[in-house]
Amino acid sequence: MSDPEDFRRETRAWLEDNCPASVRAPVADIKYLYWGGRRAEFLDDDSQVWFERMLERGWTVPDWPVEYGGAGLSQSEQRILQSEMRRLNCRPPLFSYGITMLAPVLLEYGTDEQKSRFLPPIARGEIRWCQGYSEPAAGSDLASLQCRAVLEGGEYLVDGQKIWTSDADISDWIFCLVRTDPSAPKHDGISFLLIDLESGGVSISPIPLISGASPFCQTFFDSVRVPSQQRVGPENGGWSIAKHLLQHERAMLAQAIPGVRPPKRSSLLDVARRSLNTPQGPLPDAGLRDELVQLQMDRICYRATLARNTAAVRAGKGPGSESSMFKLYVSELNQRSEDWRHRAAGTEGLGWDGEGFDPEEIQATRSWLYGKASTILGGTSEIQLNIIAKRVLGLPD
Amino acid sequence: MSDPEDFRRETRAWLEDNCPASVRAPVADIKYLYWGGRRAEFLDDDSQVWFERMLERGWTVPDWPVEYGGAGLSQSEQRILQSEMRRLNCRPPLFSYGITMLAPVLLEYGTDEQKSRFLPPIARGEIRWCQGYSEPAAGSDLASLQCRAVLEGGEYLVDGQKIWTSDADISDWIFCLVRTDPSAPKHDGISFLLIDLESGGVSISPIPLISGASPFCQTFFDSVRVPSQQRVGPENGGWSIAKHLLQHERAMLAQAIPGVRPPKRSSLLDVARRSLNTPQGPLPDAGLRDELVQLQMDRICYRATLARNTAAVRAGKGPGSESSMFKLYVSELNQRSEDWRHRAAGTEGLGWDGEGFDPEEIQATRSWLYGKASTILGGTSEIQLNIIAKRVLGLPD
Amino acid sequence: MSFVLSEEQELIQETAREFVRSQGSIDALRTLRDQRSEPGYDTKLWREMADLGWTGIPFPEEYGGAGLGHAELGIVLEQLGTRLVISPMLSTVVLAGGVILEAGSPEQKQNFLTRIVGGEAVLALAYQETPRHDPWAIATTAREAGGGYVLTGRKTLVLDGAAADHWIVAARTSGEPGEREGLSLFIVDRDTEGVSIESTFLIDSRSAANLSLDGVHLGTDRLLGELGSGAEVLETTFDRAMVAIASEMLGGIQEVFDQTVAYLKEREQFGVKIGSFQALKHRIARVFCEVELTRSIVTDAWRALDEEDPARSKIASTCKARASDTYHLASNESIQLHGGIGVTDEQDIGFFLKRARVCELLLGDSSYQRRRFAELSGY
Amino acid sequence: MSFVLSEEQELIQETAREFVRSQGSIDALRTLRDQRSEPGYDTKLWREMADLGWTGIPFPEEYGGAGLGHAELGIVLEQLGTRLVISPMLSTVVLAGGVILEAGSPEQKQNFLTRIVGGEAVLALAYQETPRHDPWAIATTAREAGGGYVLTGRKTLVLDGAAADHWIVAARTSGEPGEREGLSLFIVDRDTEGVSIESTFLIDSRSAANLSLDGVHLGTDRLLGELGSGAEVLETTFDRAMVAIASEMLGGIQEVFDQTVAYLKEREQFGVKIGSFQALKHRIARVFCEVELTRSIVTDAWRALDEEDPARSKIASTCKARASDTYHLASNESIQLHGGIGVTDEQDIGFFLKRARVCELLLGDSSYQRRRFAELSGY
Repeated sequence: MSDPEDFRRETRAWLEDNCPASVRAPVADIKYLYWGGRRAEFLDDDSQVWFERMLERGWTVPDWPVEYGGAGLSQSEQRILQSEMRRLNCRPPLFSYGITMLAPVLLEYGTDEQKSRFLPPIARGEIRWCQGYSEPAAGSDLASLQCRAVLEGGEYLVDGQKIWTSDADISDWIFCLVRTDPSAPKHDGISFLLIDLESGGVSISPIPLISGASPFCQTFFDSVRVPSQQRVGPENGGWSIAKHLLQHERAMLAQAIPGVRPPKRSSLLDVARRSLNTPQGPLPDAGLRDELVQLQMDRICYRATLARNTAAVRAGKGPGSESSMFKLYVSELNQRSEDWRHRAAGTEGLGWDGEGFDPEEIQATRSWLYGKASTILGGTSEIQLNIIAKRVLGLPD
Repeated sequence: MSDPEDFRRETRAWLEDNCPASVRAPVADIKYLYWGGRRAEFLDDDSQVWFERMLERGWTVPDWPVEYGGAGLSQSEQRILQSEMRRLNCRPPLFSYGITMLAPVLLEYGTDEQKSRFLPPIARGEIRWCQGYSEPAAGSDLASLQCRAVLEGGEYLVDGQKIWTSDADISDWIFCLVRTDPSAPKHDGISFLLIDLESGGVSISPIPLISGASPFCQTFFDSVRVPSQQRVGPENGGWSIAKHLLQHERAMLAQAIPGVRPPKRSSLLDVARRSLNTPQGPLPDAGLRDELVQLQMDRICYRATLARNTAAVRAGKGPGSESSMFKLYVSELNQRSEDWRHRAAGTEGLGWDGEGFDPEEIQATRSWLYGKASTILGGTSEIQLNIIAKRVLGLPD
Repeated sequence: MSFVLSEEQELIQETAREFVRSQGSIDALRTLRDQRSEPGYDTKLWREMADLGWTGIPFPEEYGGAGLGHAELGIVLEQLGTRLVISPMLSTVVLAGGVILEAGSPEQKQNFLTRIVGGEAVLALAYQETPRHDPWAIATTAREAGGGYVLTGRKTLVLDGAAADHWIVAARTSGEPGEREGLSLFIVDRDTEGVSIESTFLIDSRSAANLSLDGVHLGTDRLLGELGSGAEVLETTFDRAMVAIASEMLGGIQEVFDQTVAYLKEREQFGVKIGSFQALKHRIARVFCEVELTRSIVTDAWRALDEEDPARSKIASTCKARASDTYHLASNESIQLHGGIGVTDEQDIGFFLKRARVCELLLGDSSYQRRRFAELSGY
Repeated sequence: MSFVLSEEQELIQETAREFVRSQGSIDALRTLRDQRSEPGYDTKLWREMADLGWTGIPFPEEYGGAGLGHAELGIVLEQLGTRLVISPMLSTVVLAGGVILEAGSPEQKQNFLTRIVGGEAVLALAYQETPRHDPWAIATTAREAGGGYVLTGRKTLVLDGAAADHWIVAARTSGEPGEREGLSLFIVDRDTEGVSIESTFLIDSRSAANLSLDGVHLGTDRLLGELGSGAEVLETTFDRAMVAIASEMLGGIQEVFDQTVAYLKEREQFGVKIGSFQALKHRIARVFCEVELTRSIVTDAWRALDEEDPARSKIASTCKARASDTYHLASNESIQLHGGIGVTDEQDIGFFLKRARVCELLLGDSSYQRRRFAELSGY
């Protein structure tokens, strides 16, 4: 292993020489990153140049073994690379659920053959993956999933339906939880399958939300044949993989994705100042003013809680029990903020589309509506409250 | 039966001749009514005159049979008497839980001997009764009561403890729910006993509340001997009596008691005007002002709900499901009002007793604290919510 | 009207319920949204509503109306609210019609009310200029000139303003924006020179317009009511319109609530109906209380308007505030209790949520209503 | 101080925790309440607190103090809050001591701070005149006369005002009640002619006083700080005192919360622990979130004061508002979840509820703090 300082110097020099200027800026939304896949398109030429240069060094997945397309970087080298990329504001050259979600599962539970077959196309951005967990009747109670897979002569016959399969309509393969033993206790009859979405019998339809079009899809399986080699882990041993993945997903949801920075929005105060036509001084609507203070105070308290948690972790004394409330609180706080913003905007926020409304306001309206999902997806607030009551407070079942 | 108009005319004439002027005004608190009992004292001479005159006519319990001390009035005569008493603002000559709670039980479930023995002293105000239902471990779950009564040679031996026995320290007898069969399902092992509080083994201690002294007591039974003739209803048949009584109690709690009118208090607005030193015009504290509006609006909506309920009942179309929320909502609304009043009063409301504070403010402070019980006693808010969910909305167990 | 419907009112209610049911689910609304055809409502349906006499409920018989009260109007609007039926009832009958009934000359009434009742004309009230309801903030001016008036200004959120045959425009004949005094009302015909229309499409799939008035010349006969007396007319009309909107909201609230209770009884997770979870039971029981209170205050507001109760403005504000808060609560709780399916467009809840927000903001949200209540109460 | 206690701070915390535990339950408070002996606190306990160095925490070493920060003071107050220990810490060390530290002359500091640190003097700050906190509403006047000042006016809620050896009185040397400018501070000794004391007994079993100043003559040496600069001194002191009170509140909040969780695990009804009822679980989990947020903001406020963060006034208001709301929520939920026993004097909750209300109102409740936050934020 090379000297860290040498590695940092060389990395910095290489990035400065090879990262095109236009890629040294965040994109406004995760969808503008390069996700790869059969139908992939680059945002622009520089993004392609950047991807190809990074791919050549194995730096699309720098910590993976070289044999699977990575660069075999050590943890400390990986951190140096990340910090140097942050220094230059480099976007990740490739981003996908294959990298963030499937690969850790394959590296831990996959056979050598599965790793060799599936990891390199992820590293090279050739195959785009999506997930298939939830079903219409299996939401908070995910383990009650019903999508059936019956083994017949070396193949699973898959029948059923998945929901909230993000980007399924533009993905190539799906990793899925399916029921392989309906007679077993519900956690013990689940397997983890990899399914090519071009297989016969697969159909996909996007799900419009109350906020309009969405990345979510429903994915239907009608007698889809899946070779048994595409099962990861033992038959009926899929639940432990699922738990692993869900924890990972929750952690990811809480993190900012490097290279993505949502466009700056008007502050809540700006919105109120505009709609109340009060460029400065006290807001003339005492009710709105009081609610705005409450939102700001709540955010200050929440940020202080995050900071307390970070400090405790750094000092080796945490995370404390406060971390159990983050998902619950921040999703509700954001929801309240979006709701206030939208209400405070008054008629400015009543446009659905078309003429007569500021695009930022239309966006804020969609964001208000989309935000209603934040207290549901990734574990409803009710589930979070159950968890706090049980795990933190130790209340009996 | 006499002609109703004759009866009304005669009643009116008699009341006008016989009801002393000073008794023609409400008292400020239920405790100032005449409750009777071994240690009874009259508020004043006129109250005694009034009681004795009414007693002579059987009008302390006008609808009871004459043989038990009543006047045997028909329902319509009873209503005429009540309306004539209201017309003159006559206070009831005698008020007691014996009349309002025990007597209906005795009249329905008691033997002739029990009625002859216990009803006349109630009618004559000689014996003051209190109730013994709740126990420290049997609150919302009243049927889990543990106070034991074991039958031994024609006597029950009673051991245990009752709580919230209002006025036990100034009462003569108690009517009690006791467990006579510990092996039966909890509702099926309860009996209804009448116990003389002067029996050996009874001890009583008042319960100070967070608001100060209170009418509530704890009553302890240590091998208290109770003749089996003092059981009302069959052995182990006490729960149906209890249910009857509790419904009756809830209905009573919602009614105003004739002859009692709490002293007029400053309005919420007056309190805020005083503490903000703003005799007129907009209140300078926008937060308090907004909360005050909300309280007033809530009360308007609640009163409209009561009126809607009354109208539906009158029209033979009710009561509708709205009636299930009355206890829940009014107790919480009053609690919120008391809390606001106390907070708005600022330092004026911080006095416990002694110098430096207006007696009305001290009273408001006690009332704020005492009001914390209103969402607990007579069925907690949580029990009310359970009832709405089950009986009104039909949600499954 | 005293909380219990009369036989005649029950008949009106039953007719409206049947009419709305015969329209089926709120898919009609989905279609209107996706097609976005002018004029923004179903003209055939509007015709039928006129034939049922609903356009004439509040107007005297001399103009072809039924001469009924706010209760009858509210009963119909409540039913329309259960399926979010789109129609110009609010713009034409309640707002514009209400203003004309209150302030119009005999000729104006004869001319406009008769056509409203007959379903022949759609009218829109153009008063709002600021993003949040603030009726005295009007800056549009009406300058006297050449034996008539010249109007200049800009109006927003003119409900059904793009489809309207006539607009009633509130403009300032004296005073400064923010003052209650100095407002006057004018009737402006669709093709009047100097008016330009920007048609807008709202989150509740309804149509509204922004109007620009650029030196619009009007004759003196276009003045509606006394010069400078616009504020009183608007106030009276707004009180009635707040209750009318709240009546529609009540219908939506009850529908959302009933659907949610039904879902709690039907949806299973963890092997049981989710309605058996006590935490959800208590939450929905709380919503139940709010729904009942809302029903009571809406009904009481009908009474207050019909009896001309001196407290009717305070009751109208209470009614609008309560309906806004309950619709917000009921629709948001409905989404949360439905879980993932609740945020999909396939479910109806989103439509109720969006309509709830529009209704909330129309004529002032609960923050506005509380402030108004305090002012009316002198504190 | 950055959210995690240093070793020294942990030691202070441990000492305070042990001290408070050694006092036993809050029965000591019950006794103080029932006996109502002067001076309204336990002098022996106060002596011990001084011996532990707590009276000197925020004061420089030259006056015998420990020269520590707001974090250390907060750590001690938090522990005192867990058992509602009554002492003149707030009146003498935080309020009066804070004012003298901020504005006193070297002689005044030497004289008063040394005696405060030594536990030899109790001081009280007499500023409030209106029922609700409104610091510039002061009407008490200090008129210049005969080479000194004559004070006339009335003060209320002077904490430990009956026991104090000296009062610091805020009075108006110019301007009108309601104006921030024109306030000055004076040190008044106990036996000064013209002062009359009305001792009052509060719901939290603490003692306060109403003071009447009837032409009280003071020499110029009794002026504390610059003439007319009282408002800045008070503001700085109030920011610190708000955080100090919130620290005490945090201790009470945590204690009430812990007791409630314990009760939910212990109390049985319907054959199960009541903590197994999901509706109660969700409610107490909500309280948990508020408790955690309160702990965070109190800790952050210590940091902000010690680092002189430019946002410290806004953080102090946030901290006081949050602590008030959480204490209110936690104590009220505690009573409700305890059921009948919760309203008895035998249980401790009532004491916390009463203290919560006093703390809430001291230096402004959350309605006041929100208004202040908006003003500090310029909106």
